[in-house]
Amino acid sequence: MSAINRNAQQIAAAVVSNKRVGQYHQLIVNIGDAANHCKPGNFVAINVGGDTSRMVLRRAFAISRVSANSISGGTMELIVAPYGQGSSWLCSQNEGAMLDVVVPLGTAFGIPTEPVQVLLVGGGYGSAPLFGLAEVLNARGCRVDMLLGASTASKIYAPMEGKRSVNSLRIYTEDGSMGQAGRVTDPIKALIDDMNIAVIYSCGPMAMLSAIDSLTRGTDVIHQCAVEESMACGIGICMTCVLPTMGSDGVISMLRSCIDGPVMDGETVLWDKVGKAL
Amino acid sequence: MSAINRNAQQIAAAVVSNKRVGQYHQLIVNIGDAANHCKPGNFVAINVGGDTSRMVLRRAFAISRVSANSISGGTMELIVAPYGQGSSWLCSQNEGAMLDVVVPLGTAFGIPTEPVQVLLVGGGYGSAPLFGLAEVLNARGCRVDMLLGASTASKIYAPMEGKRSVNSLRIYTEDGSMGQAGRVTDPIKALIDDMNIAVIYSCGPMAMLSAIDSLTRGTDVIHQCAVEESMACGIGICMTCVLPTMGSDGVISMLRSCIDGPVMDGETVLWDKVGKAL
Amino acid sequence: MSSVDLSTTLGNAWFPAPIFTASGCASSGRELSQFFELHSIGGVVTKSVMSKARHGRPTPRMAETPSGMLNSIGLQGPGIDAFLEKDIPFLLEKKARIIVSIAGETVEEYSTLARKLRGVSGISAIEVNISCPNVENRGLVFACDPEASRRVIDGVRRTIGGELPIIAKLSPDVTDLVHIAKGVVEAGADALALINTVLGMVINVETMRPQLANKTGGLSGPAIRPIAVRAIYQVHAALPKVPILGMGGVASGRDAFEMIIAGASGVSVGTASFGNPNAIPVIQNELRDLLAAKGFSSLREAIGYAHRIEVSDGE
Amino acid sequence: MSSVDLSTTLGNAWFPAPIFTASGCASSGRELSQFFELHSIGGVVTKSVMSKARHGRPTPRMAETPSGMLNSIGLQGPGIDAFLEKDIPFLLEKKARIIVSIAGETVEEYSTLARKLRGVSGISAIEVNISCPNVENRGLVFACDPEASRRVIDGVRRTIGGELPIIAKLSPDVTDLVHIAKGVVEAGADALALINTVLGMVINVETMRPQLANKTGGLSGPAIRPIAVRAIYQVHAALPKVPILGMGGVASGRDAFEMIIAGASGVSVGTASFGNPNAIPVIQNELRDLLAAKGFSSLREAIGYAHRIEVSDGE
Ligand SMILES: Cc1cc2nc3c(=O)[nH]c(=O)nc-3n(C[C@H](O)[C@H](O)[C@H](O)COP(=O)(O)OP(=O)(O)OC[C@H]3O[C@@H](n4cnc5c(N)ncnc54)[C@H](O)[C@@H]3O)c2cc1C
Ligand SMILES: Cc1cc2nc3c(=O)[nH]c(=O)nc-3n(C[C@H](O)[C@H](O)[C@H](O)COP(=O)(O)OP(=O)(O)OC[C@H]3O[C@@H](n4cnc5c(N)ncnc54)[C@H](O)[C@@H]3O)c2cc1C
Ligand SMILES: Cc1cc2nc3c(=O)[nH]c(=O)nc-3n(C[C@H](O)[C@H](O)[C@H](O)COP(=O)(O)O)c2cc1C
Ligand SMILES: Cc1cc2nc3c(=O)[nH]c(=O)nc-3n(C[C@H](O)[C@H](O)[C@H](O)COP(=O)(O)O)c2cc1C
Ligand code: FES
Ligand code: FES
Repeated sequence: MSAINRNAQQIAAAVVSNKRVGQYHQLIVNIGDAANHCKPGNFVAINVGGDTSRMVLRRAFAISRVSANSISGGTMELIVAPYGQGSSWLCSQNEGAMLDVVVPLGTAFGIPTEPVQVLLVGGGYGSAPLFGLAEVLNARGCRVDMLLGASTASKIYAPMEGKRSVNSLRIYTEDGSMGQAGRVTDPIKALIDDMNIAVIYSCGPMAMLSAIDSLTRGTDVIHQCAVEESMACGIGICMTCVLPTMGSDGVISMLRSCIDGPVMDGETVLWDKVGKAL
Repeated sequence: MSAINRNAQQIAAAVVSNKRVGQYHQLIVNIGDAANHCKPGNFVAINVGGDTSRMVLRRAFAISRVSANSISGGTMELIVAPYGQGSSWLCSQNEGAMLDVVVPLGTAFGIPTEPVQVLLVGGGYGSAPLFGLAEVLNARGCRVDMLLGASTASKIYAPMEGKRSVNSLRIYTEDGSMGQAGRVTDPIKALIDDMNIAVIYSCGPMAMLSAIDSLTRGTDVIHQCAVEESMACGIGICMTCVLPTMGSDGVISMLRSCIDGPVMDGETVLWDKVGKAL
Repeated sequence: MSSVDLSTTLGNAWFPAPIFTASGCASSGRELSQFFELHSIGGVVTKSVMSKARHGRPTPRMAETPSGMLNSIGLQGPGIDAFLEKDIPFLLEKKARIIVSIAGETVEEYSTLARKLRGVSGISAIEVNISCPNVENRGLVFACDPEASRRVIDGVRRTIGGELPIIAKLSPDVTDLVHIAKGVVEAGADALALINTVLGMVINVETMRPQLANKTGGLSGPAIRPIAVRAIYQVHAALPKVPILGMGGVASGRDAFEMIIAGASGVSVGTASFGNPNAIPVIQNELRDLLAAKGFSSLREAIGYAHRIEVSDGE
Repeated sequence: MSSVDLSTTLGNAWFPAPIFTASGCASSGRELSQFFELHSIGGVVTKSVMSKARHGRPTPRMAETPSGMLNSIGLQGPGIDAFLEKDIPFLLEKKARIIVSIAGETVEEYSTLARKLRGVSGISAIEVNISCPNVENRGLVFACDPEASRRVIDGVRRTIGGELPIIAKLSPDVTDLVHIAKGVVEAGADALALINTVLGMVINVETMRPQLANKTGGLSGPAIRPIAVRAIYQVHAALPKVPILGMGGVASGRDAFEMIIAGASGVSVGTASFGNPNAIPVIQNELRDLLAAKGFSSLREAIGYAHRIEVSDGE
């Protein structure tokens, strides 16, 4: 029995709602029973552009949250930034539109078996999967603190209901238009030193993940990060999405971030080798 | 001043309505003032597939009728068969959708200055431009008889209101599911012999036009036919849409059916050379 | 389900169905076996394997292009020994037919790989990917050099002996494809795989630098299908008895049918699987239906059917 | 409107703007002048003219493909005499800059055409379309044969004298484009036009025969843009001083910018005008805005900008 993407299915999924939230779109998509298999950290791959599209590749999106008990069947929530042609197309799909979705894909955040203290760090739409994760951690009895950052206020995604599962939430914007002015990574060092943080969960731009790694490397803090590399297939067959990593055995390999990720142990990633020849 | 497509404009045009009629879709499109320049026989070229389409070429459609006095501005009517990917896309566009249209293009049917007797022959969606033409001829005092043919009933396009401008209308279907069983060209010989027909106007498949030509060639009957060749540009710049013709001076040339047509004098076309090397 | 005989042959290898994965577009097979049964399709063409393990090229390794994509993976892989140890047993367990793709940097490396494969049972054919830079000749791609292409195939043929069919995979980036095809067939190829990717480049307008770390990459997907169909048609016209494994932009049963009537005996699907993990079985079913609708009772009757004009020209 | 200097040069010909029609994609110019002022763009590259009038190939002459199209027109045209009599005066009246494209079946025919053009005033440059079958050498396309390419350009250079810039238009269907480019530059070409269409085929699955009457045709449109960008980048890297007129699938200001930073001094737009009669002025405006947004004060600064890594590699 193959262990890779064991629960992945390709399904025709209806858009339940599409709402603008700041610079993002919050999409609720009906994925039926597949919702039961989605774990925080998993992502979906969606066809974009319709039947006569010139875009031949799927786009990957982190699953923000799933809700299995909705009337119409299980739903998932995506937070999409209308960036290029594929994401813009997705953001233009209204209620009732049918999407071709492969779900769930990739690794999930590891959940501690003990009720430890954890820190969640999100950059831009990277906060999306953290709220679903916070719920799970909260249910495990963990203390959950969250830091969110972005260049400007409209790029902060922090829904009201999401805040219920976190013990504290601090927001940083580079232009100071919301929360504190500065970077989301600025306070981490002090937090590690002052508090008894066991795990940092992070999701956001690669530069942010790498910066967090440089703070946790060599410490006892585990860094679980959700990486984002260009992906052609999302299911492990194209080898475009690789990241240089070193296993605990010292062996260096180019791991596929779609099946050995997106959630990876930050310490295994050779951050300074990303985009360089090995 | 250039005479080619003198009135052609590229406009963003809203779909006013889209109705299924048999196997066709009747589309009403708002083209504003451009409607004033459209003559029976002219066609439009429409972008298909939207912003991220893999279809790089426009599709040509005969203008069925225009109405200049609608509330929302001038409109045109198209009769579209959902055949391949482009026409199917067009048939899926609903009220309010915006189309990128170049209009009007090509030659128009020549209208006799005298109130003569004329025969209109349409095959399949080829009947579309004939109803607008019939109105004009009728207004000139011509006696207008019409023959429409198709393989089967659902491919006959013959709207109620269109029939007002014709003195008689006979329908032929190959499977006999509507009107008489047989081909629309079957009765033409007898009609030419029995009646005093000055002009035959035709629009439909090339085989039909060619068959009519073989009946009118050498007679006094003028044959004005609207041809349909594969067109890449519709505006005269690509040379893909050519038809072999012989002018009255005996000179053979490959004429562009998009700007020297679609309406051509049937007698000038070298029907048996179509698709052959000259 | 219509009853069309879909079986086909490439050299003396028989396959119950004509749709294959494309080399480098199905990884080890494990990843797709989550979506469909590997034994239900023609076979799995494995990613090109080299003698040693390789990390491949740095990222970014891909760029999407209109109706296509560029890739530059640089033949990342575990090397032949690990491949034989891990991937072949898995595919055999899944009852997949296996075509092993090999790649080398020298004529000698190809022969070495062939030697390792000689004794392995359960392999249907070897695909020789000669679109690799020849380190012994200024990095000139083997497939772009008629003489080097011949020597690679000749070396593999001698090593492997007469049994296992050799499929030479050619690059379209040449002035005279038929010339190269004739050369490798003379050197011992039983079949041809047409086409590998077309050399291309995308420049990122944000960074104003080539998007791929390797600058250039291979163009694949529907954008190149007309080039692939032309290549298959031309080579089939010149070498009507040499079976062709066609590929390049196939994304539907219609596309596979187009290649088959152009002259392909089988069709590999690469990029389409990235857009749709179920592409291969879907394409195979659509092809079956299309063959039936066109009145063919077997795939074989359809191979090269678009050439029939020339044939009747002689009457 | 942003104030970027859009002027450019190809050899000693100066143009106020960098976007041109592509040969064969603007007919005589009359047809497009209904949509925009011909003098507002870089210039009109006329359809390739031969010495005699030609009917061209039978229809169908086109097929749409994913993000592209195939064409096979067969150089239908009025012949050089009628062209000079009718088309040139019209373009001059419209104050368009004119690049005359010529095509021949023999080396001699190209020289004959050049002789006819020598005395004509108001022409900015000659584009020599060498993607034509050489009747003296088994129909082998000139552009695929380094020696024949050189001889054509050499003949035109000798005939035309030293004044009028010669732009040699090359085919991408070759193993070694840089080699061909170097040859024609040595033979006297002042600039290169890259790329002509890529040889392709579409089979009509209804008729089960090639869709085009001529079977094969030239692939153009966005599908081939990555091939064109690669060609421009490669040739600019090898011959940085030779100006390039880039083309192949340009449909937006972004695409034109991509070619310019790859090394093109000007950009021709072909297929995009079929989909949008206003494509050329739209692209030119988008390019101007993009150059401004990127901080370039002139087009010239941007030419070849994507190569700057190599330059600083030496530091
Ligand atoms: C695991 C994962 C999770 C993601 N989660 C989200 C999310 O929750 N919300 C969201 O808005 N976006 C997310 N993205 C990015 C998203 O997949 C798209 O890449 C992005 O929306 C841009 O696509 P486009 O079609 O708009 O742009 P284009 O420029 O048209 O994209 C062209 C190609 O480049 C790739 N690409 C472009 N930008 C990126 C990028 N930043 N990262 C990776 N590939 C890129 C695309 O996938 C595509 O193949 C995620 C990406 C990955 C890999
Ligand atoms: C002057 C003119 C008037 C027309 N009027 C009408 C009309 O009133 N109603 C209508 O339904 N259709 C009309 N057509 C045909 C229409 O333009 C489309 O070609 C047809 O709808 C098929 O396009 P597609 O995208 O669905 O098919 P596809 O197969 O995707 O088309 C691919 C390409 O082939 C060309 N093509 C395919 N079939 C034809 C055809 N029969 N004739 C010419 N080109 C073809 C297309 O234009 C396109 O470039 C007309 C064509 C011309 C030239
Ligand atoms: C990501 C990727 C990796 C590839 N790797 C290989 C390879 O290792 N060996 C090989 O012979 N071809 C390789 N190819 C080429 C494909 O096998 C195929 O020839 C080409 O992609 C055209 O088919 P397609 O358009 O269906 O993808 C690769 C293609 C892609 C897109
Ligand atoms: C219909 C058509 C006709 C063409 N005719 C010529 C020609 O006569 N001479 C020539 O040098 N190139 C000709 N070309 C090639 C174009 O000039 C151009 O090199 C090619 O189409 C790539 O650019 P595009 O993708 O912008 O069309 C033709 C292209 C098309 C599509
Ligand atoms: S995206 Fe294809 S292997 Fe990861
Ligand atoms: S369609 Fe382009 S010239 Fe007629």
